[in-house]
Amino acid sequence: MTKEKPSLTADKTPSIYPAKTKMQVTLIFFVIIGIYLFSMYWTQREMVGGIGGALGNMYVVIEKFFPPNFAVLPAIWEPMAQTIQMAILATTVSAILTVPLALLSAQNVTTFKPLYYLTRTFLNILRTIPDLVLAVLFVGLFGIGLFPGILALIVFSLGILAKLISETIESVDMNPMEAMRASGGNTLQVIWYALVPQVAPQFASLVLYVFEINIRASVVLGLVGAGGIGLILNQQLGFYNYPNAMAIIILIFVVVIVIEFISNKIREALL
Amino acid sequence: MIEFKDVSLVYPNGTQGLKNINVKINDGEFVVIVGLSGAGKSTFIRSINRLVTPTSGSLLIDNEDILSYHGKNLRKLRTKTGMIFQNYNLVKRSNVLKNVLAGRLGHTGTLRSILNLYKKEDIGLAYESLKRVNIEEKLYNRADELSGGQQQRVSIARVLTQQPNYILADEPVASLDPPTSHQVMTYLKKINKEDNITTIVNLHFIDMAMEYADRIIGMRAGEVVFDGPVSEVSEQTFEEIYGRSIREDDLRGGANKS
Amino acid sequence: MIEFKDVSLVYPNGTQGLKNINVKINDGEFVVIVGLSGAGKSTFIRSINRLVTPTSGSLLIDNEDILSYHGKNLRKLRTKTGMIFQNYNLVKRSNVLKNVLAGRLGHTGTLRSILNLYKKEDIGLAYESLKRVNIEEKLYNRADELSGGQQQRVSIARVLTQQPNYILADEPVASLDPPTSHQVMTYLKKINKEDNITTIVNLHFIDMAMEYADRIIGMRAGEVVFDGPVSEVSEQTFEEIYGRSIREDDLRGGANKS
Amino acid sequence: MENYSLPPKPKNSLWKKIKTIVITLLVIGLYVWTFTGIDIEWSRVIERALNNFQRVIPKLLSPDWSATSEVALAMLETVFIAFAGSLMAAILAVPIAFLAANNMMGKYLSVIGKWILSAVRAFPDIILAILFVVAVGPNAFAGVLAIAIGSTGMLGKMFSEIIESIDMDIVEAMQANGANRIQILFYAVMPQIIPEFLSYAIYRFEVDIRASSILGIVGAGGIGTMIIFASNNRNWNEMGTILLAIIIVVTIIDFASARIRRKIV
Amino acid sequence: GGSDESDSSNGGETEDSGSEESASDEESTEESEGMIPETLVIGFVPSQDSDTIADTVEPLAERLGEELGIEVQGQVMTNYNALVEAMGANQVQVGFIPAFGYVLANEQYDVEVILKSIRYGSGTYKAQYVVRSDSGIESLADLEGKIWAYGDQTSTSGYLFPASQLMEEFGYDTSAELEANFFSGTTQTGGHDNSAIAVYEGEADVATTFDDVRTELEEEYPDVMDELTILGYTDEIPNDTISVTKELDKEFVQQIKDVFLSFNDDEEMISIMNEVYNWDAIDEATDEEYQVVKDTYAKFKDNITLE
Ligand SMILES: Nc1ncnc2c1ncn2[C@@H]1O[C@H](COP(=O)(O)OP(=O)(O)OP(=O)(O)O)[C@@H](O)[C@H]1O
Ligand SMILES: Nc1ncnc2c1ncn2[C@@H]1O[C@H](COP(=O)(O)OP(=O)(O)OP(=O)(O)O)[C@@H](O)[C@H]1O
Ligand SMILES: [Mg+2]
Ligand SMILES: [Mg+2]
Repeated sequence: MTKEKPSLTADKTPSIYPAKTKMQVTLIFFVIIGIYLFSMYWTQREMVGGIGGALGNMYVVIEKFFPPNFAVLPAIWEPMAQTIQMAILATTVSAILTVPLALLSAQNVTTFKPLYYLTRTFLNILRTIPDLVLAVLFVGLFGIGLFPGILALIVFSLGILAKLISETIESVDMNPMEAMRASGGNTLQVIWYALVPQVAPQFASLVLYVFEINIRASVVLGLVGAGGIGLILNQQLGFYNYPNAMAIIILIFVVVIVIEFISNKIREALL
Repeated sequence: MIEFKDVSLVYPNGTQGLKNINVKINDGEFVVIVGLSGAGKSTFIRSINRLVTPTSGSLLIDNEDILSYHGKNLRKLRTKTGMIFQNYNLVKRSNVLKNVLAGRLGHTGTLRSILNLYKKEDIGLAYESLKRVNIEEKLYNRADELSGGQQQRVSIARVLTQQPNYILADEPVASLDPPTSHQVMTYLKKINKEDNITTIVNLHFIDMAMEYADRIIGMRAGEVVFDGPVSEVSEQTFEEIYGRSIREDDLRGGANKS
Repeated sequence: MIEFKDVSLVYPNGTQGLKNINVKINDGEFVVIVGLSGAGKSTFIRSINRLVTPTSGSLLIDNEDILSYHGKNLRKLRTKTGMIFQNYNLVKRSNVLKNVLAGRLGHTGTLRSILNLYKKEDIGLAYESLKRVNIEEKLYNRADELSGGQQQRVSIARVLTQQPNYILADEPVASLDPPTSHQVMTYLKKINKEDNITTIVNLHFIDMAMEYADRIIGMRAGEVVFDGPVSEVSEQTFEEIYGRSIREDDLRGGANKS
Repeated sequence: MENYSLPPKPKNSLWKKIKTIVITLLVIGLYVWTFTGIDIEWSRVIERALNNFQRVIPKLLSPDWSATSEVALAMLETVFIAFAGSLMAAILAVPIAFLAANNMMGKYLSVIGKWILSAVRAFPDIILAILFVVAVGPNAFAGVLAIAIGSTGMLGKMFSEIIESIDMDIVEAMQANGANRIQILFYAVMPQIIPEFLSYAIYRFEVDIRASSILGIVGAGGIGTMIIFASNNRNWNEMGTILLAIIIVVTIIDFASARIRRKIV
Repeated sequence: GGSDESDSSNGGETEDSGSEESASDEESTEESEGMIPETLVIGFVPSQDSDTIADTVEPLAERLGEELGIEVQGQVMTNYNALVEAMGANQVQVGFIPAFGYVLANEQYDVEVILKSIRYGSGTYKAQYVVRSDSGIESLADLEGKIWAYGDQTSTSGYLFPASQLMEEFGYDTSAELEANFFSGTTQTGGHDNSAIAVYEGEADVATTFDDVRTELEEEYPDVMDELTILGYTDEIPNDTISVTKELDKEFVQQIKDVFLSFNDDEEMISIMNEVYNWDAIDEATDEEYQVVKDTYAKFKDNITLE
C-alpha cells in the first residue's frame, strides 16, 4: 500500500484545493461580485444626493404610524378571519396537490427522466407567474370574488411548495430507502416507510410557511375584489389613517407569530 | 443458486468496483467474503440484489439473469433476498417496530402497509425477530435513540422478519460487541443450516470468517483472489487477500513502516 | 493524569450513563475500555473532553476539575485531547485534506483558519497523517466519496494532525479490516509509548484489547466492573463484563435461547 | 417457536390523550369554520369561465411583439434590481438566521431572532417601499433596499431552519478538536449549509424577479410596473409578452443556478 | 386651446397664489431661501380614473430638463402614498398627483398645486353610475335595495364622490350607513373595469366608475355600449394636479410653471401628452379648486367603514 517513506517535512505541501476547483470557484465568485457591483452602481446612478437624511426622513414617516389605533381591532376582525379562511383553504388544497408533484419532480424518487423533466418544467412555469398576474388573470377568467382569489393563492403556493418540498426530498438520507428497496418494497411503500418520516417535519413547516405567505398575500387578493385584511390595510393607508394601518400590521404580526409557534410545535412533535 | 459470469462493474466515476468475477454459490452455502477496505466486498454483495448494477457479464440467480430485471421482477428478487447493511439504514425517526415491520413490505399489499394494517402474524414475527437479537424491550423507542450496536441489531431483526431465501449481510457485526457478534453469526449460521438459506456475509475478521464460513471468498481490488473452503485457507491465502502475510511483519509493521 | 472521582451521569431522559465511577488513569497509560453495547463506554470517554458533562462527582485532568470548565478553558482542554469517533464525524462535503486540517483548528488563529491560510508545516503535517493511515491519494476527494473504512481512516488522520496529549478513541476500528485495524492500533500504541500520550480506546473485541492494552477497564450498565492490567484478565473477568462467561454456553447459546 | 405475541403498547398518559383529542377537535373546528365562512357560487364561476375563456386566453397566447423591446428592457432592469436586492438579503439574513437557530444561540436568543424575522415578514411590501422612497428617493436603489428587507424575513427563516437541521455530530467533532465558535462555524456548519443557503438565495432571487410590483411603488420601474399597467389597461396581449419574458428569464436563471450549484456543492 | 376653458379659475388663482406667497415669505425669513435642487425629481402617479394609463414620463421630463437647464428625472410610481411621503421628505419635488392624493399631500406636507391637466377640454371630470339597460333603474332613488359595485374606497370617482352624493341626497351621515341601509349589498371589485363587468354579468346592479369606462371594455365586450347605460353623473371632480413641495424656491416654481404652460403652444408636446396621458393641455390651478375633494375626504376619513 504505502510506496514511499513519508518524511515529516514533505518537500511539496499540497494546497487545500486542487488548482482547478480553486479557479472555478474563484471565477464564479468574481462573476457574482462583478454583477453585484454593477447592479449596485446601476441602481444608484439615479440617486439624488446621499443617504444622509435617510434615517431622519424615515423617522418622520414611522412616527406617523404611532401610536397604533387598536380601537379598530373589532372592526378588522372579520376581514382578518376571511383572510385566514381563504389561506386555510388555499394552503390545504395546494398541500395535497404538492405531494404527487413534489415526488415527481424529485430526482431521487422519479428516476424516469422524461417524467422528471416534464414535472419540473411544469412547476417552473407555474412558479414563474407572478401572483399579481395570477390574480388578474383569474379575475379575467372567473370574474371577481373569492374563487379567483383562492385559486390564485393555490397556484401560487403550489409553485413554492412543490419546489421546496421536492428539494427536501432530494436531500433525504437515501440509505433507509435503499434498505426498503432491498427488502422488496415497491415505490409507494419505499416512499411511505423511508421517505415520509424523514420529510414530514420539513413538510409541515413548509406548509405552515406557505400558509403564512398566503395570509400576507391577501394584499393581492384585495386587488381582485376577494376582500380580506389586505384590502383594509390598503384602504387605511390610502386614507392616511396610519395608526389604523399599524394596528392591522400588528395583527398580522401576531398571526404570523402564532403560525410560527404552531409550526415549531409541530416540528418538535415530528422530529 | 447464484452465479457470477464474468461480471464487471465500473462506477460512473470510473472506479472499477468489480473485475471479471466468476463465482458460483450453491444453495444453502454460507459464504464469507473478506478483503481490505475498498476491495469491492460491498459492491459484490449489492450486485446480487441489484442495488448496484454490474456493467458487464451476467449474474444468474436460480438460473435467471437478474441484470435485466426491473419493476416487479426486481421487487420479487429483492423480496427473496434479505440484506443487512454496514450503516444499519434504519429510518431514524420511526420506531423500532415500524422499522422491523418494513421487512414485510415485499410480502404486504401496498394499501395494507400504508395504512399500517399488518397481519397479526407479521407483527408477531417482527417481535420474534427483535427477541432473537435481544432488543425486544426497545420496541417502541425511536431508532435514533439507540446506540450504534442496538441499531444494527434492529436492522438484523428487519431482515429476519423478511424471511428471505438469500441473506446478504454487509459487515453485519462491525458495530457489535463480541458476544452479540457471535450470537448474530451463530444465528445466521443456524437459519442458514436449518432453513437452507444461502447466506453471504462480508466480514473484516478472518478469524470469525473461519469460524462460521463454509467457504471463503477473498477479494482484492475488485477481483476474487481466493475462493475455497475454509480448510484450504493458508498463510498464502492471507497474503493474497491482504497483499502481505497476516500478523508477522505486516500487522505490527504497518505502523512501524510509517 | 485523569481521575474520575465518584462520577455519575444521568442523561436528560433519565438513562444512567455512568454510575459512581472511580478511576485514575496515569500519564502514558494505554487503557482499553470494553463492555457490551450500551454499557456506557462512549459516555465514559466523552466525559473526559466534556462532550457530555457528568451530573455529579468530579473529574480531574492534570489535577484540575474540568467539570466547571467552559469557554476558553474548555477549548484548551479539547485542544489537548484528540478524539476519534465511532461514526467518523467528517464534514462530508469538504475534501479529505480540509477535514484533516480541521485537527489544527485549536492551534490555529481564527482568521488564519477561516481564510484557509494554514502554515506550511500544518499542511505538511496533515499530509503526513494521511500517509500514516495510507489514504494520501484521496487527498482531494470529498469525504462522502470514500468507503466507510476510508472515512474512519481520515478521521484518525485528523486526530494525528491535532498532536494531542490525550487521545480518546470511540471504537476507532469498528469499520476497518483486520490489517488496517491492527495497523491503527499499533500506531496508537506506538505514539502512546514514544510520545507518552495517554490513550483511551473503546473496543468491542476483548482479544484486540488484550493485545494492545496496558490496562483494561470493563464496564457494564454504567459501572466499572473490572479495572486492572491485562495480566489480571481471566474467565471470571469476561463473566463480569458480559454478564456470562465468554464463548461456551453463551455464544452458541445466544441464538438457541430465542 | 413461541406464540407470536406482542407486548402491550406503552399506555399514553391521560394528559397526552386529552391533548390529542383537543388538537383533533381544534383542527376539525378550524376546517368547519373555514368551509362555512367561504361561499363560492360554483355555477356562476363555471359559467363565467366558459364565457371569458375566449376573451382572455387567446390574447394571452398571442403576445404583443411590438412591446418586446420595452418588456426586455424592463425585465433587465428588474433582474439587476432583484439581484442586488436578494444578494443583499442573503447576506443580511445570515447573522439573523444564526441568531434565530436554536442549536446555535440557545433557546432565548433564538426566540428573539425568530421574532425579528416574523416582524420583518409581517411588514407589508408597500410600507417598506414607502420607507425607502422617503429615505433615498424614488429610484432603483430604493427598490433594491425594499427587496432586500422584504426578502430578509423569508431567507432568514429558511436559513435558520437549515441551520437547525445540520448534523451536530460534526460540530461535536470540531469541539473535540478545541475549535472555537467561529472555527466551528466555518469548518463544521458552513460546509453543511452552504448548498442549501445557495439554493434558497437563488430561489429568492427568482421570487424577487416575479414579485417585483414593489418596484412600481418606489418608482423603480421594471416588469412589475408593466404588469400593473397592463392589467389596468386590460391589455392581455402585453400581459402575454410580459409572462413570456418572465418565464424565459426565470428558466435561464434556474438553469444557470443549477450549474453553479453543482460546481459549488 | 386648453387655456381658454380655464378662464374662470384663473381669476381665483392670482388671489390665492398671492396669499400663498406671503405665507411662504414668512417661512423663508425664518429659514433660508427656497431650494433649487441639482436634479429635479418628478413623481408621477397615474390616475386610475382614466381609460389608458401610461407608464412613462420620460419625454416630458426630458423636455422639462431642456427648458429649465437642469437635470430632470421622471419616475412613475404606482401608489400615491409613496409619492406623498416622498414629497414630504423632499425626495420628489414635483408631483403629478390625482386630486385625492394632492389633498393628502397638501394636508400632510403643505404641498402646493400649481397646475392641473385639461382632458377632453375640461379641468374636471365626473364619475358615472352605470346600470344595465334592461334593469329598469331610472333614477338614483331606484338604486335603493340594489347591489353596488365599486373599485375601491380610496377611488375618488369610483367611491368617494358617488358615495358623498348619495349620502347627501338620501340623508345618510356615514358611508357605512349608506352601504348597509341604502344598498342591499356592495362589492369591492378592485378596479373600474371590474365594477362595470360585474354589472354587465349581473352580479351587481350599479357600478360607479370614471366616465366612460365602457370604451375600455368595448374590445372584449363588443355589446357593452348597448348592455350598459349611464344612469347619471356625480359632481365635477378636479383633474390631476401638478404640485410642488413647499421647500422649492418660489421663483424656480414660477419657472417650472411657465415651462409647463409653454407646452400648450408646442404641437409636439401636446401630442405627446395627449398620447401618453390623455391630456389636451395644462392649466394653472389653485388649492381652492380642490376644496371640494378636501371636503369629501373629510367626510370619509374618520368614519371609514371597516366592513
Ligand atoms: N457509489 C460509488 N461511486 C464511486 N465509487 C465507489 C462507490 N461506491 C464505492 N466506490 C469505490 O469502489 C471501491 C469498492 O468499494 P466497496 O464499497 O465495494 O468496498 P468494500 O470492500 O465494501 O470496503 P469497506 O470495507 O471499506 O466497506 C472503493 O474504491 C470505493 O471507493
Ligand atoms: N444522548 C443520549 N440521551 C439518552 N440516552 C443516551 C444518550 N446517549 C446514550 N444513551 C444511553 O446511555 C447508555 C450508554 O450509552 P453509550 O453510548 O455510552 O454506550 P456504549 O457502551 O458506547 O454502546 P455502543 O457500544 O453500542 O456504542 C445506553 O443505554 C444508551 O441508550
Ligand atoms: Mg463495504
Ligand atoms: Mg458507543
